[in-house]
Amino acid sequence: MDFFRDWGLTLLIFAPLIGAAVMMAFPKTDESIHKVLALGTTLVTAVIGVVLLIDFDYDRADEMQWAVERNWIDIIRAEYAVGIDGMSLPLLILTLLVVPLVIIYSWNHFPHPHNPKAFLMLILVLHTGMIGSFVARDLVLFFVFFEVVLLPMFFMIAVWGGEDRKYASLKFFLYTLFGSALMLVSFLALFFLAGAETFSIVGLSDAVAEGGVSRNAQIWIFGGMLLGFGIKVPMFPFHTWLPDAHTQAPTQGSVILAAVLLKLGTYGFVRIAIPILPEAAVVWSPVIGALACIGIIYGALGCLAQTDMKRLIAFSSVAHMGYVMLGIATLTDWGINAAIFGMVAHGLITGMLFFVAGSVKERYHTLEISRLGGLLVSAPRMGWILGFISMASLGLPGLAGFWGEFPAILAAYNPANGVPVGLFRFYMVVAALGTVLAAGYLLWLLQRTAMGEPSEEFANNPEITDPNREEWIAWTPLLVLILVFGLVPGLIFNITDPAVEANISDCLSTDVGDDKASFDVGTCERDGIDAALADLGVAIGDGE
Amino acid sequence: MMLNQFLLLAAVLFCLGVYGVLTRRNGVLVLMSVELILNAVNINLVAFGAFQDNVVGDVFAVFVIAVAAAEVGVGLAMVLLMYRNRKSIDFTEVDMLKG
Amino acid sequence: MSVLAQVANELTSSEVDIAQNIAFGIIAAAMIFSAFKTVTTANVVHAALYLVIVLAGVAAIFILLGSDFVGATQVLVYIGAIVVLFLFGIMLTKAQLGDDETVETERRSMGALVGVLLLVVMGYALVDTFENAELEFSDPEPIAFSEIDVKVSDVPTPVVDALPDVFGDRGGDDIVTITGADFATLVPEVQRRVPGAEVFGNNKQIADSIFSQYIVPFEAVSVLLLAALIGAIVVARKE
Amino acid sequence: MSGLMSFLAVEAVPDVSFTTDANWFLENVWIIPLLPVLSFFAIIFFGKRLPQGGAEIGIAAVGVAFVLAVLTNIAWLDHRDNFDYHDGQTRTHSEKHSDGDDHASAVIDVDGVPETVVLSFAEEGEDAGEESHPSVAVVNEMSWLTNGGIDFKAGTMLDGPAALMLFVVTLISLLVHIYSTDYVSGDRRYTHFFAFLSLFTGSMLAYVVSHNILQMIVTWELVGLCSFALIGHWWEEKPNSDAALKAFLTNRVGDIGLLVGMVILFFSAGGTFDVIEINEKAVSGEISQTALTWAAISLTAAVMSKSGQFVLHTWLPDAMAGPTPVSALIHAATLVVAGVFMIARLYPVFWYGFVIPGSSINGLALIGSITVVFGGLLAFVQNDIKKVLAYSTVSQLGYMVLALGVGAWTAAIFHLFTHAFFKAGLFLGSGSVAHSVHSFDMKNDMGGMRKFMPTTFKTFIICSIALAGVFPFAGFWSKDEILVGTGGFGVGAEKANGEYTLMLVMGLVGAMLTGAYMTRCIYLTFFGEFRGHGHPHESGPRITIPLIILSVFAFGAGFLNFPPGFLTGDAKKPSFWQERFGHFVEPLAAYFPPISHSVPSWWLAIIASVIGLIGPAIAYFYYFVLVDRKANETGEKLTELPNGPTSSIGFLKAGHTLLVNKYYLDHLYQNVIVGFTKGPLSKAAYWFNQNVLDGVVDEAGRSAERSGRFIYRFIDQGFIEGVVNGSGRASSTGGQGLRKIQTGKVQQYAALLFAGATVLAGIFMIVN
Repeated sequence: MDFFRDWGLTLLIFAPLIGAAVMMAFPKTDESIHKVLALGTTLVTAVIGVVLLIDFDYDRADEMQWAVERNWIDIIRAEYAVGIDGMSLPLLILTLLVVPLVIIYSWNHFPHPHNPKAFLMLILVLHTGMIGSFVARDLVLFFVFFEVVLLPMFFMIAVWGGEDRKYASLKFFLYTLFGSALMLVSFLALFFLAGAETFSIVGLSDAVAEGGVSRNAQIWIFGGMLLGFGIKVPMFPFHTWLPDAHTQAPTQGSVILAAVLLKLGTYGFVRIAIPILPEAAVVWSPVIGALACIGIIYGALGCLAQTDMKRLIAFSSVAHMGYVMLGIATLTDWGINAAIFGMVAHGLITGMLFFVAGSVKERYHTLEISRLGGLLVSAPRMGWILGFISMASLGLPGLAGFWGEFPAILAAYNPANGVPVGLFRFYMVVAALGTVLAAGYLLWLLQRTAMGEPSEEFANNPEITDPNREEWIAWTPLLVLILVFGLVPGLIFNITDPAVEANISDCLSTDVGDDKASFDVGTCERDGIDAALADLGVAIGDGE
Repeated sequence: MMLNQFLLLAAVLFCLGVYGVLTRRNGVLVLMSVELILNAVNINLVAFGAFQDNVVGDVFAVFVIAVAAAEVGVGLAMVLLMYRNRKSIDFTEVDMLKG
Repeated sequence: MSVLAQVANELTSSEVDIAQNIAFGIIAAAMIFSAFKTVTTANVVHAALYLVIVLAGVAAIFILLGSDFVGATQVLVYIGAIVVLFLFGIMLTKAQLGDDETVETERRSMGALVGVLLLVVMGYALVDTFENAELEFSDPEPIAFSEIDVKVSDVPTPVVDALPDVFGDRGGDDIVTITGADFATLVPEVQRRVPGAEVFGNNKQIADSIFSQYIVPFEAVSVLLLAALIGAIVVARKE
Repeated sequence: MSGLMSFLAVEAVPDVSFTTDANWFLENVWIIPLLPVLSFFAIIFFGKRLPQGGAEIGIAAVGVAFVLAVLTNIAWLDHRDNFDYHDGQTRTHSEKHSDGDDHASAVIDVDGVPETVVLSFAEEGEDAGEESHPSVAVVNEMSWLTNGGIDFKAGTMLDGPAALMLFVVTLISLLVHIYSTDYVSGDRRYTHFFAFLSLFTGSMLAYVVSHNILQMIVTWELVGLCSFALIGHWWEEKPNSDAALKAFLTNRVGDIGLLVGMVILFFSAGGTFDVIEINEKAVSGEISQTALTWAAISLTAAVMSKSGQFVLHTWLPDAMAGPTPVSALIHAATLVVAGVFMIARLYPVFWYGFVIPGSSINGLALIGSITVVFGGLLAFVQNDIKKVLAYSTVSQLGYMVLALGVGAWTAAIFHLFTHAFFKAGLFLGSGSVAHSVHSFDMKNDMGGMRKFMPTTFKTFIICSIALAGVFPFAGFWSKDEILVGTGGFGVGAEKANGEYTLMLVMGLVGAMLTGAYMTRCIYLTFFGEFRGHGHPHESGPRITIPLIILSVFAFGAGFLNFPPGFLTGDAKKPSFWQERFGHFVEPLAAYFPPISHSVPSWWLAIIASVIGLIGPAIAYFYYFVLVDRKANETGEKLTELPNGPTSSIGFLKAGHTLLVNKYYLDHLYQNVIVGFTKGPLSKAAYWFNQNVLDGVVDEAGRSAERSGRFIYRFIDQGFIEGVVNGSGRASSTGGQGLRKIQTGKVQQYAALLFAGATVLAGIFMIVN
């Protein structure tokens, strides 16, 4: 175990790169070697993930474990600092799970123009970037991995994508690059202004807490990060790259994009932006909350207008990430726990939805909703799976999606000190309204694709079959996890909660309010409720 | 001697090299300009090595020379190939990267 | 013993400095002129020949900076091999001998603009950053010394001053013996003025570095060279 | 204000509200919901391979659950009467209330000595020994999730209402399972049907034993999901999937209220989901009046959608698209009573939130009373036998909500209990008829069925009489108790919780309507000439036996709760065989508000019975006399008079049209709200997305590219004497969109690269 404690994360980060390098040595005609190599590499990372899960000390989930710190680029004080705590563990494990499944799914499903070697190598490079982003504890390191992710994804869309792939990939690339440029500027500004001579997150956080950065500067820096991370999330109104990228990307790309890449943005908020700049977070939170709520409603309306299944799912991501952002905007334990849960749940569910959409496309050669129909007749199991994940996606309790939504709504009722309460209660109602719209578009999708009789065009088409072996292998873990996390949400909440408390509540309570915002019972609490209700302009008689 | 005089010399060489790369049509001349750039880099390396009083700069300068040799070899091979295929080594006609 | 070190033996440091600066000025002027001609001349062969001057100048600069080994390598590899390759390239592509106005593109102004901009930015940055940085050459470490008999008249004054025991009471003898023990008592600056002391440049250190600390890059470069060799053959051969 | 005075007589309640130390059955009640849930998975995965297609698993699981539920109930009876409390743990409400005087229920110091006000209810109404044996919930919990550093539990909470619901749900579900083996035999998705039937049962069982509101939300939604799956069981036909969608979405609308209400409760109770804790804090006044009111209003919205209360009831009749056994299960024991059960569960919230005691009108009671009448009226214009029953359910649910709204908690739960049996009987009976004639259309495909299906006919009649509330059938007792509980016109002596005269009137009107539409339904189905095709015959034993069992309950269930003073004894003091139901079901703990029980009134019972018979009498006259005579005269198979009042009298005609169109509510929802959201609104949003947001992005890209090209040209033309030659022009005119920058010229790329690097470096220098 000691070996893993020292080397585990480093191994995890670089194993995919090594795998890619080995693959380079084989000619591209040996497809099976490449598949085995790529799968083997990701399985190795998955095994390390299992070891991590076993070795992880859940009682100390608030501390960095398997932590490593080495000098890296002395001249700019960047360190190679990695580690895992309760906040990043679920996301890391999600990554380690999804990528092997994507490769298994790809086994016989390589999109045009085929070329498994290049495709799998890109996935492996992507894997390194994603793992690195979740374990980095140094801003420069984080930034490097954050950017590493960009290029493979760009090529995946640009080479293996749909008809309009060039436009979509360029838009994706430029948009996110624009975001990361702002992010980098924010990081640099933070580095120079804080004067802490370090890029480590904790170090910067301390430096800011000690008053190293003026309040105005903090707000501006947070604004930069908001744009940078917000584009990645994507947050309304920076989401327009997403539907195009998703629609044009190959299935595997869509799955990884939805399951992991979008989380980099939200993860950035909870790991970097808020802990370092809590004061600015409080200032910005009404804005984030408003954008989140607009995103929820707007994404749902966008879904209702879609005629393409994949595009609909892409828009639903905007709505779902809205809940995550709303949770983050509350700056409370509940909200941020909900956000992390929401990230994992969205990863599993939307990843699954894209898988199914990809398989539907492969069978029907179209995703035009009006032409589909009767999936439950033609391929009953596939139809049931679609029904199951639609339910999960609309936030049905008992499935994973609910635990991302409800606690976020709950937290919005009572946000952190300093955040306008009345406004957030309004957000809460809007978000609750969003659940209805979510049910609307997902069930409508389900009705039009799965229910009814198949159209003449596709009736008795032998191509339309139930999931094959690879699909079952790739999907089963996701489906099982959606159910398990739905029934036992403690599996994630119990891990994230101590870390969230350590990272966010603590810095908020020291910087912003006198005491922890979320759960204090007592007179002030109740006065707060009454006052806020009164704020809403409704006076209620005593009934006497 | 001042460090800067070497660095400025290198900068001038570098910029001349860049100018050459950007303006020359003939493939061989472009490669020559690249050599100018590489040499500018080498001067910098060696000057900094002397400035820091160690041999790292020298070592890397040697590596750069080796790499430059490889680069010229491959580059000229490509120019030859291009010449054979198109009967011209005019870089402005090379626009296969066009999107 | 390098030429420069020998010159240096004779001169005081400020004298050396002036000499070096003069040398530098001449070399630099030649280099810049030649480089300019390389990138502007219309004659391809001339360009190659101007390039030779630049490369030689670079080698001279290396020597001026005390890196004899790199300088030697520069001459061997660049002037000896690469330029020849270029000439072959020129001939094989049947370039027009003599002036050829088509070698220049129409984007000269753009290139000039970029180049000048780059120069301004870099120049400003350099001047700003290294305004007062001076080069001080540490003395190369002497690596070996065996007992030697020298003529007193040949020995520079600092050595005589530093070894009063040897030179002080010699009884009019014209030849004295400097032992290894005597030599070891001297500070390095004086040591290298002792006639016959085997004072080298930094070649030994370079060798040490390459084969210990930088062994991996070294191996990588060797593989790269091999790859380039094979690659060049593959690319250039006729189908 | 005499009513208020009597209301103030609060009873002694123990300090402990729950215990974890009780009979094994009471502690391990989680097994009961678990069995059907496990059966769901077993059927899904293995059902198709079994000889009975999975039905046997479902029946076995629900059967065992039923046996356990019975044992649990027996254990509960024992617990209720014999649980031994530790000494010195009784505390009075007055003590608790002394610091929370923002409630209407605050103690008024009548004689200056508070203790005198603290008259024990037991002293007045129950055996003296009862005082120390109030109903105490049995709680069994385990850690579920941690959030904000607090460990939240999941678990079961068993008290009177929960135990009762376990019994009702398992019994009805078992009967429905057995019935379904015949009814849906040969169905294309037989196995799935049983799987979801099991899950449905399991979710509802889990719902009733939920220990916290979070669990309630989860199971509440699961119940909704199962109803979605079952209503849309035959999803090949679009109307069925439409109905399923409508049911789910309408419930989702109500769920906004559920979520908001629960969130308000969570925070106002100081960060707890625990039902008992929330209730206790509501009772003790720790939760402010404002918060309670908002929570109650929000939760009422949820109840309105789930329990089909007026304006959000429209999904319920459409839900008849599902198979009949499902309708029976939904309407009798599961989905729709979930809302009623929630009010009962969180009663203190509503009690104080709506200020029920001592008032004469409140939101809950008003919604209930409107639903009673409006739902009943709609039943008159339905031709589909199941829709008649569906609107009947709407109307009966209105009674329950009304009862809860006026403070007659026990009456509401009792009505829920009796209604479960006769409504299940009616639905299954209608299914039996439809199974035989292959249609639900009373007017075109039924008539004279009594000759073909005697058993179904008899059980249907019994259940109808019970529904109409005729003495001594089950419906009579529960309906009467509700009417008394309203305290309208001062009935119920001074023990009513308020004076809800309007509710009483509406309740009476509802009783009249109930009898009338059931008479119409029976005539159209069972009397007259057979108007359908084929040869109908009586259903098999797997259908008739459940019907017989249910009709027995429909007849006898009311005897469980004889009003005090019935036949013998004092009306204020129930004897050992009176009001048993209330005794065992009603919690008497700190988490329950101090409700009082109206004193039964003979006069009201008689008047209600008479009114309740007027309706059927008119209907009888119309159908059995007028229509029958006309039919005999003309020799046609008539179902209505050709020139009946609804087609000849103007305002009746208008009313008829209004009813046929279901008050135009569906138009409002479907065409206006849904249509607008799905059509113009979403299209507008998408247009905004594509043209404005995306337009901005694209425009930014394009203008960047344009300005780049402009500068490029400017430099080109400004610095070179000469003209931009061909390649230059090609680079400036090639391609579309952002691709145009890519000219493919290596050197141009290099120039851009260097220029970019230079600019960046320059910026960096200036910044630095």
